[in-house]
Amino acid sequence: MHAMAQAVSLSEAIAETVHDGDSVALEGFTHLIPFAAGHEVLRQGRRELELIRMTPDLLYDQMIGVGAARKLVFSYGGNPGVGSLHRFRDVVEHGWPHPIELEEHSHAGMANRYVAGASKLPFMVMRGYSGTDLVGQTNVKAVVCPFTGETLTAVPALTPDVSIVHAQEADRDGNVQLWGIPGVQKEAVLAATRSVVTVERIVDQLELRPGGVVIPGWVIDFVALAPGGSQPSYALGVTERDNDFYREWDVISRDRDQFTAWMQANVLGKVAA
Amino acid sequence: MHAMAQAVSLSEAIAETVHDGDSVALEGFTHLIPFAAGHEVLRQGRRELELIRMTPDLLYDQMIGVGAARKLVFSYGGNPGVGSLHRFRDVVEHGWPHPIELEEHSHAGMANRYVAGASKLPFMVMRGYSGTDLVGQTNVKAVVCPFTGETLTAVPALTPDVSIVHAQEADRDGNVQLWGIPGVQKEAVLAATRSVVTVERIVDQLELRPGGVVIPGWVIDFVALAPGGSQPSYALGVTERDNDFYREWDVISRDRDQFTAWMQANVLGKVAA
Amino acid sequence: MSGAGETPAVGYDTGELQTIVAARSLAGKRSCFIGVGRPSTAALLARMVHNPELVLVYESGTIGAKPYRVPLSIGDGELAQTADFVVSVPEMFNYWIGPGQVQVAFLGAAQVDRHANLNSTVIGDYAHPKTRLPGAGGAPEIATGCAEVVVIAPHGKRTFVEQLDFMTTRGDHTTLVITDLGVLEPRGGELTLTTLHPRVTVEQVQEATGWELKIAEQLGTSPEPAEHELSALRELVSR
Amino acid sequence: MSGAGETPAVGYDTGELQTIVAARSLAGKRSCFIGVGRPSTAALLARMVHNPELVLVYESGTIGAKPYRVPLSIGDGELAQTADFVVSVPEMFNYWIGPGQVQVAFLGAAQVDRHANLNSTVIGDYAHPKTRLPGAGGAPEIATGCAEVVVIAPHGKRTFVEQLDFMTTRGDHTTLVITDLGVLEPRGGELTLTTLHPRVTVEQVQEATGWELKIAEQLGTSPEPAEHELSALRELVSR
Repeated sequence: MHAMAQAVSLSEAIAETVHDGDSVALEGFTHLIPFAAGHEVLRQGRRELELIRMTPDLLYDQMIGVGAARKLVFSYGGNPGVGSLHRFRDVVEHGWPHPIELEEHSHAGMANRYVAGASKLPFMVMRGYSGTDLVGQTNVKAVVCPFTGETLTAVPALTPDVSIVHAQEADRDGNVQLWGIPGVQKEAVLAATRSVVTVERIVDQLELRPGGVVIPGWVIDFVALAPGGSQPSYALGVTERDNDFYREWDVISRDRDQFTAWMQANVLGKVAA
Repeated sequence: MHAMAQAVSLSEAIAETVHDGDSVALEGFTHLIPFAAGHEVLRQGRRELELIRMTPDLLYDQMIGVGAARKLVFSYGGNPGVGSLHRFRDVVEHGWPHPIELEEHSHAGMANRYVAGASKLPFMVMRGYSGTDLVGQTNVKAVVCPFTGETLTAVPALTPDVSIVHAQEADRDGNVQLWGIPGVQKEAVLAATRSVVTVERIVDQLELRPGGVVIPGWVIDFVALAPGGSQPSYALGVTERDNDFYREWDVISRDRDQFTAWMQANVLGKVAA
Repeated sequence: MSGAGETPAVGYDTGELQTIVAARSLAGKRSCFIGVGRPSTAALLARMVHNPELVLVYESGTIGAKPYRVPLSIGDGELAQTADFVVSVPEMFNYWIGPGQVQVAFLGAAQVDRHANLNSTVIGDYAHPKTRLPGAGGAPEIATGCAEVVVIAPHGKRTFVEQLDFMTTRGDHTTLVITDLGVLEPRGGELTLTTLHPRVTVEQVQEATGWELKIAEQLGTSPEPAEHELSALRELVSR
Repeated sequence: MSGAGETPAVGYDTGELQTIVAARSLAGKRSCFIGVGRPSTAALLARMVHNPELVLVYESGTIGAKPYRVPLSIGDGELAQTADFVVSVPEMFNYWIGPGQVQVAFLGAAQVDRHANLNSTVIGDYAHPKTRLPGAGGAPEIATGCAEVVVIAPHGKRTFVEQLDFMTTRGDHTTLVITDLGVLEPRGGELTLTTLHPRVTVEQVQEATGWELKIAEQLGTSPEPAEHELSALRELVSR
C-alpha cells in the first residue's frame, strides 16, 4: 500500500527510485514521453538497466547510445515517420557501445503484458505471435482455452521495478491527470513496484477533462514538476511535438561522435532541473 | 462489419433485434438501466429469453415475473439498498410463474466475461471463484499459467445475441456518448451480435464530456430515442434516480396479483413509445 | 482509537454503536471499499470524524466518492458527481480491487462461519432454497483482493453459524468482524472474541453464536460512543 | 472505381500514382487502420476525394481522426484533437483491432513474400542482422484482426523476395498489394499480378519481383490519375 505521492524535485525522484540494474519502463505512446526524467536517469549515471518501452523512440536511442542499457524490451524501435533509430541499430548491428539483450514483442503483446501487470495476474491471453518468427525470439507461450480447445497466446506480466510517465498536471495531493493519447501509462504505473510521474504543472484541484485519465496519488510514489519535460515529444494542450527535432535526430544520431558530443552538450553536461 | 446505426423507433428497434429464445443482455450498472427497452420487449411478447445482466435489478424482476425468461445469467439479484427482488425470489424458491435456469457468477467474473466477448476471445483469465461453492453452480474452469504454474480461473466469453443499453445522447450518425457510471455497457455492445442503444436525446454533434464513453455508430445496429428511458434508474445530468420507486417496488412486487396488475397497468397495457 | 477522554454519549442503540465502532476502524486507513447500508454509513462517518482523507470506493466504479447523504444504492448519481474519477466495472475489478489497490473492504453477509467465510447466496439447499439471497456480487474478489476485510453483521445464531449453507466468499483476509455485541478477530485461523461492547457479557455473545466461540485472554471493551461521534452519525443519517 | 470519364492528369510520378490507387481502394469502406507515410497520405486523400465518411484509426488510440495535414507520427496532437474519441493502447488492440471492428488495414513492409507475409524486423540473420528494422509494432495483430489488409510497398527485388529474412506478419488476410508498378491480389493462396499501372509491362514487374510471379489471365490497367485526384494529392502534401 503506497502512501500518498510525494512531490519532490526530479533529481530526488529519480535518485530515490532508479538504481543500477533495475527494470525501468518510461512510457508514453508518441505523446507524453518522459524525456526529462530519462535524461535525469542518465545524468545520475545509472547503468545495466533493463529498459522497457513499447516504442523506444529518441529517448531510448539516447539511453542505449550512452550505454545505460543491459537489455531492451520493446515492440517498435523506429523514429516515427522519419526512419531508423541509429543508436538502436548500432547496438544491435555492431554492439556499440556494448552488446545488449533484446526481448521483442508486438504492440498488442506489450500492451497486454502491462494489463497483466496492472491486474497483478501472471499472464494475459490474446491472439497473436503464432505463425510468425517472433515466437522464437521472445517470451510467450501457448495456452489452451479450457472451454473451446482453441490454442491462444499467453504473454507474461510486465512488472517493472520502476515506471516513469509524464502528464499534464497534478494536484497538491499528487493526483495526476493526463489527456490526449493515453497510451499505456496508467497500466505502466499500476504494474510497477515504484513509480514517478513528472508533470507540466501543479494545480490546486484537478478539473476532469474530456478523455482525461486520472492516476490517483495513492498509487504513485513521487510526483515531480518538469515543465516541458516531454519535449521533443509533447503534452497535448501545453507543448507541441517538435517534429523538426525528430528529423534532426536522424542526422545527429547517425554518427557516434556527433551523438556523443550532442548528449554531452545537451543532456549529460546540463544541471538537473 | 456493421453499417452505421439506424435511428428508428424503439418498437422497431426491438422488433428487429429481439426474438423468442434469444440471449439478451440489458446492461447498466445501477445507472442508465434500459427500462423502456425492456418494457418494449415485454409488450412485444417475447418469451424463452436467456436474460443476461450483472445486477438484475427491478427490470429483470419484472421480466422474470411476467414469464419472459428461460434462463438468468447474473451476479447480484437484489434491490440495491432495499432488499430482495421478490419476483426473482419467487421464481427461484417456488418456480412461479415457471421454473427458470440460473447461471450465477461474481461481478468480477461477469465483467471479465463481457471483456472476453468484446475482445472476441473465448475466455478471460482472473483470480476468483476457487474455494467457494460458486464453482459448482456456474460455468468456469481452471487454467494454469504457462509461466508460473499458478492455477487461475478462466471465465467464458459472453456473446449475447442482443445487447441493449441506454445513454444520454447520440448524434445523427448514431454515435453515442454516455457519462457518469459507465458500467459494462461498451463491452456489452461490442460483445453482442446485434445491439440497440436508447438515448435521452439526439444532438447535432457529440461534445466529448469528462468521463464520457463514446460508442461509435458503426458498432451499433439501432439507436432509438427514449427520453426518460432509464427511469426509475437514471441518466446522470438528465434524470434522477427514483429511489422512492425502488422502495415502493418492494411492496408492489411482494404479491403476485399486485405485481401482475401493476405490470398490466404500467407496462403491458401501455402503448409503445 | 476514539472515545477515550471524550464526553460519552448516552441513549444510543446497538446499531449506532456498531456503526461507530466500524467507523473508528477506518482511522488511519488510505482507502475503503464499501457497499450500501451500514458499511456505507460507517465509512461516511469515518470521513466526518476520524479520517477526512479516506478514499471511498464503490464497485459501481466511483473512486474517491464524497457523498453528502448516505446513498441508497452503490450507483447513486451523487457518487459519480463527487468522485475523484470514475472507471468501468471491468477496470474496477481488474485494476483496482483484484490487485489490492484498495486497502480495506467493508462487507456484510447473511451467514458468517468461524473462519469468517461468508454466505450471501442462499439459505437452505442451492437448488431448492428456503430463501434466495441476492448472490455474490463483488464480494468474493473484493474479499481476496483487499488486504484487510471488515465484516459488519448483526450478532445472532441465524447469522453466526456452525456451517454455511453456501460458501460465497472466503474469509482469508478478514481482519475484523464488527457486530452489535462486540468485535471478533482471527486468531490462529479462527474468529475469536476480542472486544465486548459496553454492558455486553461474554455469555450473551456465546448465546448469539452458533459455535463454541473462542474468547481472547485479554478481552477489551469498546469505548463508549463519544458525544461528537453520535451526533455526527445522527446528523448524517438525517440528511 | 475512379478515373474513368475524368480528365486524366499528366506528369505525375509513380509514387503519386501508387498513393492515388491506394486511396481509390478505400471507396465504400467503413474504417481504415493506417500507419505513417504513404498509407496515411492515401487514406487522407481517400477522405478528400472518394469517401469523406471514412473512419481513420491510428494505433496510438485515435479513432475517427480527421487530420488536415499528413501527420509525421501516428501520435501527432492533431490526431487526438480531431478524433471522434481516443482510447488507451490496450483498448485499441483488445476491443477494436483484435475483434475486427476496423474493416481495412494499410500496412507497409521491408520484405513481402508470395503469400503476402511481411518482414519489418531484420535484414539478414536475427542475431547478427545486416540491417536492424524497427520491428513488429502493431502489424501482426492488425494483419490478423482486420478483415481486409492492403499492403503498400515499392516494387523491387529487395522488397518482393523469394524468402523473408524474418516473418513478422502473416499475410492470410491480405486482399491487395499496391506497388508503384501495379496491383497484386491473392489467387489460390499466392500473390498474382492482376493490374498494371499505365505504361508498365509485365516484364518490368517480373523483373522487379524475386520469384516467378503469377500473372492473371485477365490483366487490368489502373485508370490514369484524374486531374482532381492528383491536384487533391498535391494540395494535401503541400499543407
